[in-house]
Amino acid sequence: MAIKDLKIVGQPVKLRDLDTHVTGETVYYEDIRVPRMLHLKMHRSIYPHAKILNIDTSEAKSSAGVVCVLTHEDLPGKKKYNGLAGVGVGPEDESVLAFEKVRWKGESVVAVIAETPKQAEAAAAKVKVDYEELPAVFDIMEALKDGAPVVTDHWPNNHYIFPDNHRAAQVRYGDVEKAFAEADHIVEDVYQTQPIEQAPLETNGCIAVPEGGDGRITVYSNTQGLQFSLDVTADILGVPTSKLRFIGGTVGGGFGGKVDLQPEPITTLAAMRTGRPVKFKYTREEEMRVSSSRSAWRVEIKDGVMNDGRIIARKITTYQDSGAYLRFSSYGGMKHCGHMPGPYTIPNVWIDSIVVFTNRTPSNAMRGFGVMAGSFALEVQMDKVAETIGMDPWELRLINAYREGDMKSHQKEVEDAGMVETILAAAKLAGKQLPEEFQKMSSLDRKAG
Amino acid sequence: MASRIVSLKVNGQNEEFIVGALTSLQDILRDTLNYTSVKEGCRQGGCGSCSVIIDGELRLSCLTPVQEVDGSEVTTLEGLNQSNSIAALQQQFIDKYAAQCGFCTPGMMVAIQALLDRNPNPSRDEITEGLAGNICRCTGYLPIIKAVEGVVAEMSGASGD
Amino acid sequence: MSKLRGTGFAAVNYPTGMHLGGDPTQSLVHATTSGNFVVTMSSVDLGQGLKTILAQIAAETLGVPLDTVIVDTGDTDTGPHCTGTFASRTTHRAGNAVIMAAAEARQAMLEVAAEKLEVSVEDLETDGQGNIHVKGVEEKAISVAETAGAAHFELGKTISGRGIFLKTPSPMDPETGESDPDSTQAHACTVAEVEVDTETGNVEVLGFKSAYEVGQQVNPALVKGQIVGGAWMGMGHALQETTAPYYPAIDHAPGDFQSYVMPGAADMPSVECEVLEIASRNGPFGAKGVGEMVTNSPIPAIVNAINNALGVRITRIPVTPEVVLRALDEKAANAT
Amino acid sequence: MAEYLQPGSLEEAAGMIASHGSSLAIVAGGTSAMRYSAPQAEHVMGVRGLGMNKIEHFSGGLSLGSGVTMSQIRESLPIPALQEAARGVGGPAVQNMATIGGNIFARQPYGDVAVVLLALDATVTFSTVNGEHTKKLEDFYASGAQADGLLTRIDCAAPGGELVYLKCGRRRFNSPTVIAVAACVGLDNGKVGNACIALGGAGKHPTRCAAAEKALIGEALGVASIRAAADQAAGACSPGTDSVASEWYRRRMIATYLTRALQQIAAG
Repeated sequence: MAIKDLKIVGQPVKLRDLDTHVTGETVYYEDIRVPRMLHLKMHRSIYPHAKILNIDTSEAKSSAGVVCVLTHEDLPGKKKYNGLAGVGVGPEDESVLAFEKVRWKGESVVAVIAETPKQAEAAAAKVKVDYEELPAVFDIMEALKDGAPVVTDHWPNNHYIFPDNHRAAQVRYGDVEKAFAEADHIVEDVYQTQPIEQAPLETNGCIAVPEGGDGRITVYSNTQGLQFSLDVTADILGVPTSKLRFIGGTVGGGFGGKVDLQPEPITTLAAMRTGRPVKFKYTREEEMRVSSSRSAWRVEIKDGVMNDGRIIARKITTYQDSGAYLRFSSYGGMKHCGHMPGPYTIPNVWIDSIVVFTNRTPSNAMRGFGVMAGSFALEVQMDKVAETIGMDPWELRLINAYREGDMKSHQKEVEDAGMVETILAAAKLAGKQLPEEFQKMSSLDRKAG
Repeated sequence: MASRIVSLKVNGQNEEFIVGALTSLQDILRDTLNYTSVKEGCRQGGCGSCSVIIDGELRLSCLTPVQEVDGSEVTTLEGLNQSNSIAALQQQFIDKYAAQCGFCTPGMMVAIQALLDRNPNPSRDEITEGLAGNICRCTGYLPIIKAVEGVVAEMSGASGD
Repeated sequence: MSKLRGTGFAAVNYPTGMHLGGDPTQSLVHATTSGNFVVTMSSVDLGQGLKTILAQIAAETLGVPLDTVIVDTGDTDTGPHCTGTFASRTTHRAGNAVIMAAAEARQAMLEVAAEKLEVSVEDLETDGQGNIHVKGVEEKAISVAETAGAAHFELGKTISGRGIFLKTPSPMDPETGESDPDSTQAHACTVAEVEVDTETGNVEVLGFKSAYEVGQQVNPALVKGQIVGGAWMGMGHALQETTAPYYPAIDHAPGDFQSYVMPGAADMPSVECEVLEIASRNGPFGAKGVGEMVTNSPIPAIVNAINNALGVRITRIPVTPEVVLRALDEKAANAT
Repeated sequence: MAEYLQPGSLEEAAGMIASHGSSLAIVAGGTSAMRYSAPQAEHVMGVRGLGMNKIEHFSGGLSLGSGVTMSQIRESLPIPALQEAARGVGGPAVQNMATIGGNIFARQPYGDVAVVLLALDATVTFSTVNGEHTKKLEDFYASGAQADGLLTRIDCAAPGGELVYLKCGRRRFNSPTVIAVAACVGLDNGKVGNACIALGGAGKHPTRCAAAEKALIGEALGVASIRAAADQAAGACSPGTDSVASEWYRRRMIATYLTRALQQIAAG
């Protein structure tokens, strides 16, 4: 169907939930009313790296209102997360409740379920865990050095192992070293981002409700992926997927912060054990310190550039700070590889995208996963290239911007190109005067302009 | 533990509870009275999603001990929904796409109503200062500001845009 | 007090869909007895407006009024599979699934109407107002409601359709990285103007001027919503936001909205934008994903503007006032 | 689970404080206590009903009940510096709740209003089972900000000179405080006769900066004396590091903002 024939698509029709948003009648997961609901609070690790010597829950168990206390010993099935099982990524390096060791400050150790949130919180504070503190590592470059504290035995060198035993997700296209030798200029720099919180206004949470009879559990969740959360929860708890039903779909913001699958498995288990509805909602403090952040990235870029502005080689080494566990960092690392070297056609590209483990809160997806830090690094680098060779930064980008049919470094032809037009439109909006030949440039024709 | 009876008029309705321990007004409104427009974004006083009007004044229900508002009139968005004054603001929010996920919206509506009650003709600075206690992670605030400006323009007889 | 102004810009592209594919979404569409259509999904609306644009896509494909389309999503017992709302994928994946399901339902609807009107399906068209008529002969018509009623109560036929979209998985070659990772690419170019207080290091963003190329917009108002919200979030990322203020140290991690600093309503500058539409080959009606890209271009644009204002090269975010002052100190030290 | 106590009189409140000691948390506006002290306490005493929200004016000076809110300060006090400080505390809802008494006890970097009160050389009055006692706010902070009884009122004279308050934040409204500066300077024949410099975010509590004051008194308020005062303040302060700013940045901002405040006074 041609775009000009559209009647409803393309129209600024009203946002469907707005009528109830403005009256406060939109129903989010925690607005459902369930009788006899219990509340779960987590006892968390106070050290970034420590051996667990003993867990004593006796005082918590006898605390007022407590119905159930869960440790790693109570976990059925495999105990471990494998969020990317569906796409065949990653071994299971993270337990739902820690045992043997804690590897980041805030890691879940003991779940306490009580009649009221306050009772659960008070009892969780009474759990006693004896630790032997271990040396921790927070700096990605330190973590990769010989002799650095090992975060988890799954990754003896503190980095993820990609297929074929590779240290990095990688791109090898052309010959960067040869091109560097031919380049008029070499432009290098290192770019760094820090962990960032998704901060949806509604924190992560769920309510698991036993439906009686056949043992089904309905989980009201604010996950960003309902079946995804159902499958992972069933996998972890070793229950048939037919026993679970997930309800959600109307969520108070996500931004990548609700793909952790942290609340659902333990809450579902608590509901199975107690036979009663259980709610687990992250406090704002947990949302900020415990839920996955956007990871920190270190991006090293080396460009070989000609006097006429053509970038003929780009070598990128990226380190992604995954924190203590993998979660989806390998996916983000690969996506980073697929994104670099940005919207530019460069004939020689070399990329290593490395996932590093540290004793930090595990990181995960956020709006622009794997791409945001790359775009930041590339575009600040492009200004440095322009400055180095004495060229207008707009012209530099337009010269190098990919055109339809160009070959990308991951060996896929460019489709639906629009970078040139977008740059020209922004330049016009900002009043930037470009020479006529640049104004005539087009994504459809490299020779135009 | 000593307990006492607390009486409130919530959205025009007389309510009585027996409370002993420290209890926030938020817990009473959400969990006891089922006024679910009172959102729980942080319970720290930092997001504004639990804003209510107490005796004509904008306050945060999460940081208000219910014992301290004995005898007060409390209005949540459910209460404002019954008034005509909120309708224009609600229509402006719809027209300007001033909500996305909607989780901050009830608190925003209450805070804006309190602002307009105090100052029916706020400047842009007064609007943004009036919104300073309410966090929105989705919209970038501009549509919300436009919605408030739209209401102000309507009330002063000018066009909405 | 010394304030310096600078301008910077950045050009970015952004992939649509989960990296390397393999992320299906399904949709079921059926007519009710009175001619409404229910689109059943298990996709999640995070506030970006998924329910709205799926209704638009369904109505467009079916050729029926928007308000007769009901989107029922969010229950795994009833809604078929959706991988989830992330990776700028739902408009593309769910949108395509809805087109497929709605097209099948439309065909079933036209078959019933053809039987009732005693014409062939090929001769029929919808008017988008709730009627089906013979092409060029508007009087020879039957309403969608009547058609649905007849299907249920006279003919015993269903008016329904099934849809799925899957970009088949494309594994990445471990050596070369060769792969087909994305469905399409959207584009953005943002120009930011800043003012920097060289005594305090404080950066004020004075304005954004941006162009976005997003394929066919399904709902321009919602695209604009993403653009403005994304610009605000990008500004926060560029200047303030982090859970590790002293990275790589883990100390002083914020635990509330006072210590996790984000820009307020008063800090948000104007956002001027132009939206270009270069249709994608495989998106629903040519749409591309837009929700994530909008955060990305403002960040380097702001950093480039700061560097432009100060004549320094800051290469990290967030560019807090302290980062600015330390860069200025270093510049002064190098100058002597 | 904290027991909630509501005394009917100042005497009753003083008695509750005496009998419960450190197991008691006091809630006035709630904005600070409901987050930090009350949830952990065995007993919580609400003092909103005690009517300590009166503002009295006398011969240029002020007597403020400890329950006076930020909004009351913004709306009804004639001292712009105090209004500005109150305006910087939270958003509108917080300003309707937060009290001046709470501000005095707030953990740094909160407590902006107290910085202005310190520059006004205010006194604080406590009610105890043994009667009332009053001390200078400066001495209260110098001795570790320990409450002795119930803080009932804050008194201050009219500013003894030009009073300027400046806050360094991270966003325009409702910003966490990096540092705050209040300077009250009286000029006498072109020279500084009296100077009261108070800093927020410069230590554990709001602090008077005697070193900066000394650098000004007797000097013309000009480039040299302002620089000397700023250097003294930056050297004498002991700011902390938190999520909002580092010790390094705070120290630098103390010099920058004190310079700006004093320049503003010098410019008249």
